[in-house]
Amino acid sequence: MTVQTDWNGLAEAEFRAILRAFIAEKCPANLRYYPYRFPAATTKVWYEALHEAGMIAPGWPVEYGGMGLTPARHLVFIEEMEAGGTPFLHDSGVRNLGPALIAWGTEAQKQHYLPAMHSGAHIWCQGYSEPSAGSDLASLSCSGRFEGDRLIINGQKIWTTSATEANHMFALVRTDTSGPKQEGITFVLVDMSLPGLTVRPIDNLSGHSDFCEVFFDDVSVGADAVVSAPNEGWKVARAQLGFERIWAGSPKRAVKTLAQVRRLMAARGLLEAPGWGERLAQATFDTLDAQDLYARFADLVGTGGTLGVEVSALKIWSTATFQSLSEMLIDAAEDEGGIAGDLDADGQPLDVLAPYYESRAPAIFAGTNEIHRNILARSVLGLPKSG
Amino acid sequence: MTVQTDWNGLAEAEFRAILRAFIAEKCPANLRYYPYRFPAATTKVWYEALHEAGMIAPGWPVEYGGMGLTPARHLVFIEEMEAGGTPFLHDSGVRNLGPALIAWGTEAQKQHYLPAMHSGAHIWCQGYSEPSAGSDLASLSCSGRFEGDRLIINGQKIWTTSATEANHMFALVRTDTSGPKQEGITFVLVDMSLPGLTVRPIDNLSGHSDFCEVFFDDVSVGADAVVSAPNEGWKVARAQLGFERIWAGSPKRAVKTLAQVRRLMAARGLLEAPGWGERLAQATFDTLDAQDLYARFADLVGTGGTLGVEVSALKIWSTATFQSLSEMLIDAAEDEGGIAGDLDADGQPLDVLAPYYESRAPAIFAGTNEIHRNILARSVLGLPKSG
Amino acid sequence: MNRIDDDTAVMLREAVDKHARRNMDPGLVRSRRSTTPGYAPSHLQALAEQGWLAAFVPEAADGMELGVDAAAILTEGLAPSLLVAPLDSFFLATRTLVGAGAGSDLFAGFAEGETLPVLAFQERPGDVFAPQTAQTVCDASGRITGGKAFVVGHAGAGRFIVTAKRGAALILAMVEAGAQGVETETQWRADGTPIGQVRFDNAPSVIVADDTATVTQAIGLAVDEANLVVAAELMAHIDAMMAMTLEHLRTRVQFGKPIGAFQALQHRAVDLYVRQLLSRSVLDPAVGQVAEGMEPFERSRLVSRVRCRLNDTARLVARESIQLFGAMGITEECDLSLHVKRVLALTTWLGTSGQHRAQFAQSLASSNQNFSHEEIMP
Amino acid sequence: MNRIDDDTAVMLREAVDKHARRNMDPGLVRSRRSTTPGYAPSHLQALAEQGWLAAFVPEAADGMELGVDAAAILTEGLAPSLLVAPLDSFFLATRTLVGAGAGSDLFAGFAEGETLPVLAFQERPGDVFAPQTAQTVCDASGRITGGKAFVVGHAGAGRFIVTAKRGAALILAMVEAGAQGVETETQWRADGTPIGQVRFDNAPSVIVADDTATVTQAIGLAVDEANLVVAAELMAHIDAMMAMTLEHLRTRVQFGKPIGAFQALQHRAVDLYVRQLLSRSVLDPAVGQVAEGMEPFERSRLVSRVRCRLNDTARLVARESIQLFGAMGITEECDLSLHVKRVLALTTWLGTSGQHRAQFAQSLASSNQNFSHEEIMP
Repeated sequence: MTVQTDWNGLAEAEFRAILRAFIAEKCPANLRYYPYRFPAATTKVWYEALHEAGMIAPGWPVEYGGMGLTPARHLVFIEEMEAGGTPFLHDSGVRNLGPALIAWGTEAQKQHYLPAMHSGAHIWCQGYSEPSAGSDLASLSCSGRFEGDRLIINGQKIWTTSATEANHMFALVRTDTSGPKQEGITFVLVDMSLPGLTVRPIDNLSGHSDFCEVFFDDVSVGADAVVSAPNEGWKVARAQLGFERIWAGSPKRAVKTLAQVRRLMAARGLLEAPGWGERLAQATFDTLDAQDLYARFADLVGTGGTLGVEVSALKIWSTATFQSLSEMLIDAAEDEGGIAGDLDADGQPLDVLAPYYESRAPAIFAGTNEIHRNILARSVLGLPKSG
Repeated sequence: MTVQTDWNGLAEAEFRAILRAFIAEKCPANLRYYPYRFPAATTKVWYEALHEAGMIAPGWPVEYGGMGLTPARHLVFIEEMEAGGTPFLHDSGVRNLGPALIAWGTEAQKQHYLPAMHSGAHIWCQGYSEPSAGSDLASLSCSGRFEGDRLIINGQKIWTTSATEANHMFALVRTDTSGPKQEGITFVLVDMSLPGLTVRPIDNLSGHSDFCEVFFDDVSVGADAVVSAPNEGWKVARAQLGFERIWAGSPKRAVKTLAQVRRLMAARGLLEAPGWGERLAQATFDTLDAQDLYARFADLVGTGGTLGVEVSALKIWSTATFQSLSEMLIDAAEDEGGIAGDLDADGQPLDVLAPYYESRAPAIFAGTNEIHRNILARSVLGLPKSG
Repeated sequence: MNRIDDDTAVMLREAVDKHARRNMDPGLVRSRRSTTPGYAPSHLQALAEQGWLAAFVPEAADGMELGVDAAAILTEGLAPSLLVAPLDSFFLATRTLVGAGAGSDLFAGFAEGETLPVLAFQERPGDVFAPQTAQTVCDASGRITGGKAFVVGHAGAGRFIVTAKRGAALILAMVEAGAQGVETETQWRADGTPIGQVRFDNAPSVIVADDTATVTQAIGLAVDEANLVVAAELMAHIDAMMAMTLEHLRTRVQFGKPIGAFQALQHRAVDLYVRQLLSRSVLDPAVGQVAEGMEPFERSRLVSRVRCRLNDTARLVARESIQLFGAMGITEECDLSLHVKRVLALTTWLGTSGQHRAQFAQSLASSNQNFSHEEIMP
Repeated sequence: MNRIDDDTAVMLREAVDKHARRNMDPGLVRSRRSTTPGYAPSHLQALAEQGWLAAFVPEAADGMELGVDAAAILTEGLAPSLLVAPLDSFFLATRTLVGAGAGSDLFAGFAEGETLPVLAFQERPGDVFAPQTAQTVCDASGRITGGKAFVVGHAGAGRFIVTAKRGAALILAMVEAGAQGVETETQWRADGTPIGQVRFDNAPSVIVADDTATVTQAIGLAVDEANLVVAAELMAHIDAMMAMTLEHLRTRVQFGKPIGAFQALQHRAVDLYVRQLLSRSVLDPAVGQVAEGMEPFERSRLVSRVRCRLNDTARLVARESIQLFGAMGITEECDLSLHVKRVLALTTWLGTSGQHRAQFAQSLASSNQNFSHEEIMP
């Protein structure tokens, strides 16, 4: 690791310039500008470059090897990574678990886990949802039973993103059924190589296996794998969301799909075809407006404001825009819109169905858009509780 | 009155031909093809022509001066009246009250009221809604108190269409508060010239006064003005809806507005303007499809099928189409879209804002579209009761 | 063409529903993805045995010479089990031949499922509305050279029915799929069924019709009818997705109650239902009218209206069903995916909504004379 | 033009809010419908006394020479009380004069509200985007003959700022409203405010600018800025309608509970809120950017995007608010109607969404060269 830089102390322009130069030098061109997540092995070179430069954990405090960025600086970091088209990583550990561990973990947990997720040795997945606990997460039933200094886990998780790539899981398990459902939930760290743990990939519409079912059959972990205290897991999971929520509303994928639409329309001579110009104009408005909305929340964070539940509006708009652009791409392909795989768009390959498939999950995961509407109705609009 | 014709016995083509000839002869050209309701005095000449020809009450049995049409024939009658652009009449008595009286009224009530509504001497309005009982009609509170052979009415009705034109009202009043809210409601006939009854017109968005508030201050009617029995009014009101529901979903007004849109677009050279052609095509689809949907229900009635609650779908679609066409008309007027009164469209006057105003009430009256969605969700889609 | 009466329609509907239910096998549908010819050979045999191929062969060739009304019933019945192919290709080609007045000898082997006829008439995106040909020519000795695209059914084709230019004339020719100089290339549609390009290099042919008017008229009618058959298939997928989604809403419990008890989801389901009912109300009479016979200009306008409504409803229901299903809706193993992918494949075949709408818009602009109050269709 | 700093903005916002609240009078608004000049004369006086007219007059004429950022704040503050007119007309005209480099003497009486300047530049529908003139000419002696349309503020105008052709040049001239040869005709907008046509018959004028480039640039900037001011007013009406509708949802009881407890209505209200927040997020930075100064091509594109979003949100919120209010929503006496009608009037002034979208589409088509992954705005 190089000498620690005072990233927040740099002028913003200089900070951006450093990031751009770094991306240009270290991020392989063949990994850039893809809307999909590659396997961990493919992106390992970039993950390790970030790790070695001390840039894999922009939001962590410096003492744990993070960049210690202020929220505003963190957003600049994200902007530059997105502008440079750097690939999605299997960095759920760094992004989601790390801050929770730093806040709630024991010193021993921090010592053991943080360096390994920083280096990429540990790849983490998140075990929250269950077959009967989707939108209603708090009703989860995957059970944890304490026996001496062991916690024995039985049950099932589902929709676990990248479980086949991960070797560790942070999970919520039910350790007490006697009280209200938000209580009695424990946040636990699981080594996925333990006996009794089975992963079954689930094919999604595009034929990929982004998410999995994970089965626990008497999986035994030490009680020292519990974060915070037993039955206190709901608190940890909620706090973990915090800053990350703005991610779910990033217009990044809408922006990429709009670029594909424009490219295809140009290739097919549709830019001046009747009706298409206005449709492209509206799609461009919807996307640029999403960026303005994103910037509004980013500014809010940047100026030290708190990111309230209003950010759900961003998630709803960005995911809906991504979806409608994905259908516009199919429409712009006209007779070829129903054909799978890469089409030719003026010499460049273009898979017009992929964004349709890819744009479904964002409106469902991280809270369905319907759940986010409930939140906005109650918490922002002050409407009465519905029956 | 002329010799009674066996209208159902005529061949359909002949029936249509008779109606067309009659309209051509008797319905003044200056009353035809208007989407708005004229004052009763204005349309009196046409009302009386229908009365004299025995054609004012197409659905009534022949013995009461009706045409005794089968449901299928009745729809043909409506089709021809609409195609001929005959004006909306103040015929709520004939359309809504008449069938209820024939079913539930005493012989004395029939003798007294039916001829007067047939001739147009009695003009009826419907007193159902109240300030606190709109969508939730059964919660109405306008009270009726029996005192000997009198019924004393106190309270208020609202959204009473054409109350300023009417001289009689059929109303629902609360005569018992002890049981479930659908019980304890009485259906009563009120002479509006009685002391204690006051009408206050309510201006609507277009500056017209289509509907009113009606106040009752110790208005005393005879107990013989009750239809069916005291506290049995809900049954009478519900049954009264029956066949008339298809009216609310008539695409007639959407069709007229589409014609205005086309006329304006042609006058403004928009038929081949970028984006406009496709928009007109879609608007035409939406309207023609509404006609197909209407025809489906009409056929259902015509072939002896029962008109189920599915007809709510027709109401939702037709009213939504009317509304979106009304905004398209404003848009097609471009810089002139915000100007009130008649514009010039290739030499013909056109009020581009009127349909916007006129298209609001149909989505709200006769059950808001939201109430119709509730009905469809429960009764047609079989979804569970919402909390 | 012969219309079917109401009793026959009821019987046919029952027969095809029964057949489709008995042969429903989602696992088989999935396993056949990205394989040719896109259906089980035994399925073509079954269609023949049921008499559903002979149904469209001319009476002179011992068939029943039925048309779009029968085809719509068969398609709608087969679609819930994903068993339409290759009946759609067969119908399009056979109707073209019938319309072009092809001799009865040209239908040999059709009714028995021995020879699958496949129409190859498109050459580039968007030309479905103009049955012309720019790239394919026929020489004096009847040899065809050129290429066709968007050919559905190509992989199982016994004979290609091909449009070509001979001098200034648009002709229709029949080329054996196995003849010298015929090559095909396969792409996969969203549902894993094949769609092909066909190239002809001096391929021998039999001329079916040699005057432009006949060919244009025959293809125009057959494509319009096939569009209604696609619409009928879309109707079946709409119905299937709606049934699955409503069942999910009734049974999936979250927050202690079926999610179908949440009013916001109820109203969204109702808005889908309104479109479903609208689609049905548009489709059925259109099939009847076209089966009765219509003037070509009005027929094409009607067909475009139907295709737009069915395309748009199918895509809307697909999109909303996925969302209402939640995470399960984006899995391959949920049978909803079978219908969603079929919808993605179908809504771009024989004209997208955008193309049909543009066609209709042109007709509105060109036929705009004067407007009366009564008039909405010029 | 001078930008205002954050502290000034806060103070200005507070002052105008206070003024608007104090002068709110829906009854007066209704009673003034279909009367000229469309606002109370005392209101113009009040605007002058507050210094909100002098704000836009050049420093050389003892004003503050503020621009669109200040105008947006004032407009948004006055709009909830329906008190914007005639500040909108005043701003459009004054900014045109400033942009054209008009001498300070031409601003006499403006700051005091004694003379209301009104820009008259449109001649036919749709020409808001092309500050040309086809019908209005200026002769060698400065006399103007021709006609203008869609002139907002005409009925109270002291001076018309008029575009005209002199030879091949587009010039800007100032004509006294009371001068010989000036006639106006009034129509009423949806909200009962006047909009006018102005005809000039050999009317004497003072030439403000006489070269095409200066006039085009000045009008282009002033119209873009005025479009943002209209957008700011629309934002205020969106906020007002949302507040009223949410209050109605919270308090109107049916079926034993506030109707806002019905989830289907909640989700519809949320969808309105999303658009409301989106509109705000688009408007505010755009005002800042334009106030900073932008290259005209990009500025016009940005303005079109803002207008489309604000227009469309305002119309959506109007439509949905009426429906959510139920029968009360279609009454004139419900104050919602004041905002709905103002929205109907505003959304067609200085460009409809359709016109702005078409403008933007043209710019997309014309600037389409090559695309990279990063790029979305060519």
